[in-house]
Amino acid sequence: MYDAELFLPLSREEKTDAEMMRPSRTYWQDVRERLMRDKLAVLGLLVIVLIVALAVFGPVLSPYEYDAQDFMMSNEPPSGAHWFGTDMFGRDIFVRVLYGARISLAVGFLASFISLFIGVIYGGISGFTGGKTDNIMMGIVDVIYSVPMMIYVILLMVVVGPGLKSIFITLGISYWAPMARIVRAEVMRLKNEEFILAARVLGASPGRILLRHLIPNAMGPILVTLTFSIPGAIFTEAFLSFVGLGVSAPMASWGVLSSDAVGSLAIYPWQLFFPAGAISITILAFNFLGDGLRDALDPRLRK
Amino acid sequence: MSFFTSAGEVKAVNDVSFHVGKGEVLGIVGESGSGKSAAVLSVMGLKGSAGKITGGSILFDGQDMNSLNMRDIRGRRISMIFQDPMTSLNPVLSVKYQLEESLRRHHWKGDIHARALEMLERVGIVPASERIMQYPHEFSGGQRQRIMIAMAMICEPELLIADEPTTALDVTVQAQILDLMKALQKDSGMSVILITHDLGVIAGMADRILVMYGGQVMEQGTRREIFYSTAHPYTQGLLRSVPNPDSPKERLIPIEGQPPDLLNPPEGCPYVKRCPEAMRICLHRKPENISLSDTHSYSCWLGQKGVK
Amino acid sequence: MLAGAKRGEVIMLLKVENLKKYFGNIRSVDGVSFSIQKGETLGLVGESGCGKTTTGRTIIKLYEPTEGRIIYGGQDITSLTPDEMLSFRKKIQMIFQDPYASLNPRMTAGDIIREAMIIHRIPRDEQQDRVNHLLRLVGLNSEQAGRYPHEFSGGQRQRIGIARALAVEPELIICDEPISALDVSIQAQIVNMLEDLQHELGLTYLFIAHDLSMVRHISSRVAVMYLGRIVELAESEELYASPKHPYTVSLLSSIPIPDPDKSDSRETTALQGEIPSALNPPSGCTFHTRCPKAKPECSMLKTQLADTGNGHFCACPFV
Amino acid sequence: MRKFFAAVLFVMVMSLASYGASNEIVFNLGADPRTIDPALNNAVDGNNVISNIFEGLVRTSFTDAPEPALAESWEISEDGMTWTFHLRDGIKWSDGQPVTAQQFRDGFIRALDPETASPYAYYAFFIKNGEAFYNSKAKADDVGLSAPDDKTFIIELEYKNPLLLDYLAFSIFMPARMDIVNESPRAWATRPETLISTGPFKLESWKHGEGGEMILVKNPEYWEADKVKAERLRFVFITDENTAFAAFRAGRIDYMTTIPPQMTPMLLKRGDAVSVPVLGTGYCDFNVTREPFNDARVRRAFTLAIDRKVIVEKITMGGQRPATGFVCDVVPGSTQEQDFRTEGGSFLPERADIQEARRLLAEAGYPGGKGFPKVSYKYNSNSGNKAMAEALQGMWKQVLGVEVELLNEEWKVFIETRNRRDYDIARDAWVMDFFDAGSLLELCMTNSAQNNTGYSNAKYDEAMLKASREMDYSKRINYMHEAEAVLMEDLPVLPIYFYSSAVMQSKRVKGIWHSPRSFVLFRGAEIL
Amino acid sequence: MRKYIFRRVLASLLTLFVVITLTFFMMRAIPGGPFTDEKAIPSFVLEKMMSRYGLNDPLYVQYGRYLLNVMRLDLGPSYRYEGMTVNELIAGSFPISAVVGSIALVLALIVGIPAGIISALKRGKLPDRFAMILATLGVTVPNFVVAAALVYIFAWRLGWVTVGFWEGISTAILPAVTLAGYPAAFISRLVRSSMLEVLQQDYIRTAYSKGLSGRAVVYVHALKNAVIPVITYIAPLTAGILTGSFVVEQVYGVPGLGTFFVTSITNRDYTTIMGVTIFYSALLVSFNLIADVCLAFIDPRIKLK
Repeated sequence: MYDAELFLPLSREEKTDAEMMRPSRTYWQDVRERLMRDKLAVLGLLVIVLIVALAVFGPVLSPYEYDAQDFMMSNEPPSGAHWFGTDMFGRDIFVRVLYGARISLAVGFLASFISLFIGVIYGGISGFTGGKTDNIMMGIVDVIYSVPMMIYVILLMVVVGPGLKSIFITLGISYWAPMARIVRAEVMRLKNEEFILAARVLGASPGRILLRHLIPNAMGPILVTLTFSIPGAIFTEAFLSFVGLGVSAPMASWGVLSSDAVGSLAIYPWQLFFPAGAISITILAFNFLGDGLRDALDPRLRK
Repeated sequence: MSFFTSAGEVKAVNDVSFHVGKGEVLGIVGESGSGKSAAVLSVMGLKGSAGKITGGSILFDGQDMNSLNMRDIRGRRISMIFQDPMTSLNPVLSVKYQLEESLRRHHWKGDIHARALEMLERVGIVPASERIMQYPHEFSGGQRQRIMIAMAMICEPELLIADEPTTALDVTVQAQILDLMKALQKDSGMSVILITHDLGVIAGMADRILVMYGGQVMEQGTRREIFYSTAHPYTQGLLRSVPNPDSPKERLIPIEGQPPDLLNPPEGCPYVKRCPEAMRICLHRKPENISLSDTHSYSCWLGQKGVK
Repeated sequence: MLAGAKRGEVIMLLKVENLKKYFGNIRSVDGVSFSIQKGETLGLVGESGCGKTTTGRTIIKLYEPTEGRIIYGGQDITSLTPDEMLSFRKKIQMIFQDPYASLNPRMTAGDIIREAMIIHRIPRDEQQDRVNHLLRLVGLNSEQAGRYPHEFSGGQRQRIGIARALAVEPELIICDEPISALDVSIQAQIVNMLEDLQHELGLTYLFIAHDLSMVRHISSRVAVMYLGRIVELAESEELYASPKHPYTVSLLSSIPIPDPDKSDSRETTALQGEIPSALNPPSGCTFHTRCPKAKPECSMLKTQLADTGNGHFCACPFV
Repeated sequence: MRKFFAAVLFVMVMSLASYGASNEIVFNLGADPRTIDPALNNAVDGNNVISNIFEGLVRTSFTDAPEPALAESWEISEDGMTWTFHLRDGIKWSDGQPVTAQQFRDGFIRALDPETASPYAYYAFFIKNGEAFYNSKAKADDVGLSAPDDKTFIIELEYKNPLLLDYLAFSIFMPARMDIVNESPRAWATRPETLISTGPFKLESWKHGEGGEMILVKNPEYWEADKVKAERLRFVFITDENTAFAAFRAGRIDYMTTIPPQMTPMLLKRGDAVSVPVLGTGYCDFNVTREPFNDARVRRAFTLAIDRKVIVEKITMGGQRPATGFVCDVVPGSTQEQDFRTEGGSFLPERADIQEARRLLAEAGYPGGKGFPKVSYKYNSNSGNKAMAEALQGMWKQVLGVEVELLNEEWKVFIETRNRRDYDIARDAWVMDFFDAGSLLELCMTNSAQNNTGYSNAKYDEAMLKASREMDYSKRINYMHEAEAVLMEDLPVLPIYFYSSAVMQSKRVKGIWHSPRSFVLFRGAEIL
Repeated sequence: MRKYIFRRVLASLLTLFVVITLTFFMMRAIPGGPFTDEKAIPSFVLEKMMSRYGLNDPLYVQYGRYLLNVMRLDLGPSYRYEGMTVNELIAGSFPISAVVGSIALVLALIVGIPAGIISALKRGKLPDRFAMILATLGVTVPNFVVAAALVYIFAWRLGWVTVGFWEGISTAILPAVTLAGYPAAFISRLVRSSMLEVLQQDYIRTAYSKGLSGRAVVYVHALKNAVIPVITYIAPLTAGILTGSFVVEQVYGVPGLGTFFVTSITNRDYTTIMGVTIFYSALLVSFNLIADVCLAFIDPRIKLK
């Protein structure tokens, strides 16, 4: 059975070729592949895309206007003509929910944006600088937690007046505080890692270290906090609209639609069910996507 | 036995057979990823949720371990010491709790506290009655490893598995720990499996040595056989890659290349891509085991070269 | 090579004088002085907690020194501002111990190497070529630039770390235990590479390690540290052949020998106990608590590194 | 820390013990009253309590006319400027002390005393030197009040007041126990120990805030105690309508007006709730001081564009009536036969007059709403107000083609905004203290502090002035009809609906009397 | 330790001072006053009412006076409730909010911790998904909807509970359940992620190697380590829950402190606004401090300095 051929020495090429067998994927390919493997995350993503698409294009397809009143048709249950039924003004709830999506999604995205930009950078600077600066910056966060929101909301309403702008400012004042805390803790944990030291040795500026090294590695907790802050913002918008800071009626966000319908829960439950359901589904979708993304973004999870 | 991870199936250990005699010290040498830890963890039934044994059997004291309740064996008849003493002790539980926990779990007959103190003293943590109340962070790395040893031996096990017990320690402390282990092993007559990548450590400690690579046993034999009549190219490479104490400035001879990716194991010999004497056959066919003596054997096609 | 350096002329690249670094009450580095010549490798050994890593990090100004001077190429860099330091960052670089922790897991190998070039404003069009060049220099191929750290083995990661350090064309590299986390078969590869790079690029190394046999192999001179101080410093052959300080003697005798016969026959003088806390160091000679040759007066002795001839310095007066 | 846990434990034990009494009538008062000090209160909820624990010289009868209470009888001087009241025999405070005429004088003086700062002090300005004393221009002794003996109380007038007896039933005209009041001028009315009263019930306990409650028990010293059947009243503070409704269904509330608006039509239809008319009008203010509502045609166009019938049926839903004029239909007219509204006739249609509204807007220069400036409707944040705003906005858009922006503000901000006239159209409403059209119509007088619109019409002011000086009842009313006609021509206000309350009452109680002035009297109540 | 607490308390006082100052001046900047009402009070009456509370003095005088009173722990009289002091209002309502809040917190912990543990142990499997979806539902539905739905179901339909009346524990359950939703979700997430990290630690393997059962390993070795990050994050949460929620208290008729956070502002009850804000803020910083001290007890590695 002896075959001399088999016992010939291997050439260098044959060895290195063998080494290249492992397929090389980039980080983002890897992230995408892992995200796609997470069924719930994919579902979440699809739902978000669908809701965004509905918010953008849906109203055009509907025969009803969001503010067209028809008192002959008030409080109709869901039917072929009105999929989600009508409210006390006889307005089509389906098209109102679609319009509401625009506001609620805008608020949700905005809250994320604020959390991400102000919260992450603030927390990052606080944690990275440490010492006195950190104490003072965290003291400010404590103050923000403590000062009653309602006071500056009323103040804002007087100074700035109603509209999305005011919602943005209100959220901007307070919505980044939890994120700042979380990021600070993460940065404190990460800042003595060797790869941070390496960047410092190279002469990287603190800003660069923060943006390129610390924050990307704190993405896990950041994403979790983010997905938790979105519902808070959507509910807060309902409160702000009630106080008079939000978009003015008859335009209504999901939060406003829900709070308006709470009173008629017992007799016209669909008026509450659809907008509240829309909130739940969207936030669930964000959570699924956030969870999936968090796992997918971390190459170290692959063992 | 194989492990499952998110990136696919990793063949950690492949057809590994070995035995440990009573009172014997078996050294397992290999690099990271060679499957040496996986092999012994499977003996302990501690593969974590990701691993599962896909074949083979483990006999302990003549009994198939699958038929035994592993939880009663663990910590009682077989116990283990891990690589990193800094992380292997629970930081929020006192040393006393962690020592006595094993005794309580295995229904130690006698004074539990006295036994814990006795063991602590035997590993050289004094004054034991004071220090037993302390928490792991109040001890240095070497002391923690001593506590680990005390914990492992507290129920008088028949087999001690030490997984890189001194890798994380300084040479001076390493020497102390190795001395301690030697002494304890002589006193109790237990068997020891010592896993390490440090040839120096194994040269001083082991009776027999198992050289592993890529999840497979490359060579096994007595200490002298491995060091003085080295058969396998991998073992030879390992021995050559450390500086020669006699001519320390001489250029080192490393093993080129990288360890095999266990996600994508080679069909043939796992060492083929780094072996200076690799042949075509090594790529596709697993070498057979060749016995050189009762105790010495190795797996390499070189031994079959020219054999018809 | 430094401009104007003549063959055989000794150029002091780095001089450290009475360097101290305290963290609160912890005297991590407590008066260390040494110098490194252009092109040589100075080994720095000692047990963990002896202050060798802190020394390295203080020299490269990751920590502000508490006291003492760091003179690089004739210029005092002890109290430079971060901006002034930037040009020295190009000259002094560092390789880290843990190849897993020292690379940002979310950056590609290429990005990691390129970062230094961005910081030091190397024109964009040159960057890719240099990244490829550096990858080849450390034995990787340029196709691997797009891969992420977790896709490399430990040894390959350490090569990326070295390439990163080389990216700014430094003169001095502080190697902080660069091989201790690597497998035996890989250690030799890295050490060989470091040696090759030293010859090719005229590098100078401060090689911090606790693996004494590797230090012996790579270093021209070796300093032994104990509790924040250097206790012995000598040419490496001299130090290994005739260690003077009792600590060095014990340290060397603790090295396990990969040879059963020698190992069995060796008389070991294992040190008792462990390195004391730098928070509360012993009085006098800080080693007296573990010294096999300790005398009563050692606890009151103020030890000083003294030349015993041949450039062999030792801090123990009883040798 | 230990104290805190003790307090927690105490709360848990106490609250377990408190439930179980069914000999009490439970009334949902809504909000926790700010005060029940008769001299200080100016709110409906406070008045609800005061009306049940205090009684003055006269009281409100179950026909809303004043009837003798602590005063048995009274006589009026020839010139009509001096009233002499004779107190009943044996009347006592709830602590058993006798009620004296001097205490009435003390009470009236206290209400007028600038130190007391009573918000309703001006109701007592008909008393001689009352206003002067209030403005520190006269001493207390100068005020036309005297008590020659314990049983006789004399009031001298500054000017005649056709509604004098109605006024005297009002809360600021209660006797005062200065021995108690002087000890804690602000707090005496907050604690059962010091809140000594003269009415059918007395305060037993008061827990503040949302979910709190007030317990009133029968006052055995009350002069008509034998006619009071209810032993115990429990006034609870539940503001959430759904919660209140759930509690009612569970049999925990006997009487309440907090009904979820959406459910009201069904409950009214089934007879589970009844609608009680309330002395009030819901309307909008036009800011007549600026474009475009300085043009009466625009205001009329906006007014006619509203379908009031749809609004009361679909938006307010509590049995309200479409406002066909400004004064609501509960206010009496000049004769017994007809109420003020019927007598005055309809100024506005119940349904929208679309043609006319469009015509007027076109006439004003905005045909089909084209070129109409950007205007807004302001309202204070509240779900009912919001629904109303949306309905109005929809109607204006549909009928006139005008886009009105809706803006809501927090209550006190809104009040200030409206007072400053920083609005185009604003929500407004008024509930009258007395059965007198004047108390509503006077709001639109040029000098009224409540004139939110900036409206000023000399003809209107003159008619109202005449009415206020006229002692002859029917003439007075006719002046007011005159004034209302002027107002409905100019329309600085846009009347929408006349108020009412939907009320739910459990079957186990009867005899609770609900006044259109928005308070509930329990002195005739009983548990079946 | 004592020195540490002293220093922290000092820092907390500074925070409180900033909170007081900010709230004081913002509150005075919003339109409307405590006596603003639809029925305009004649200006001379208003003057009198204001001067009785010293509200006519220059703002800085009022501010100074308020600070002095606060230092004496006197939060002043309520402007909304005649004759009541803010101290009395808080003393009367906080214990009730605290009872409801404590039940909610206990609920959140007994739901959140096991859910977090199970989902960490079964990571990526069905129980994990299930627990996490359930936990997420806790944050997806707004409080006011949950409250309304619970009232509808349990009070209207089933008639199992009474709402609108505070009768102790039995009436505290629904409000507590409503309040517990968010923290339960939050805690289960935290526990899950810290548990996942702890389970990978070497000492867990050590514990298994002793022959301990999975239960003993998880509950003794892992949980104690896993709750450490949880404690840090639930400290501020606890302050929030114990001081009650406006929506929940209104819907269920709980006479708690939460109501005052909103009503005091809408009433422009200046002293009560300040009082509840200071109280909450003090509670917040105290809980942060307590959490840090607790951590030092649980984790011997933490030194307070």
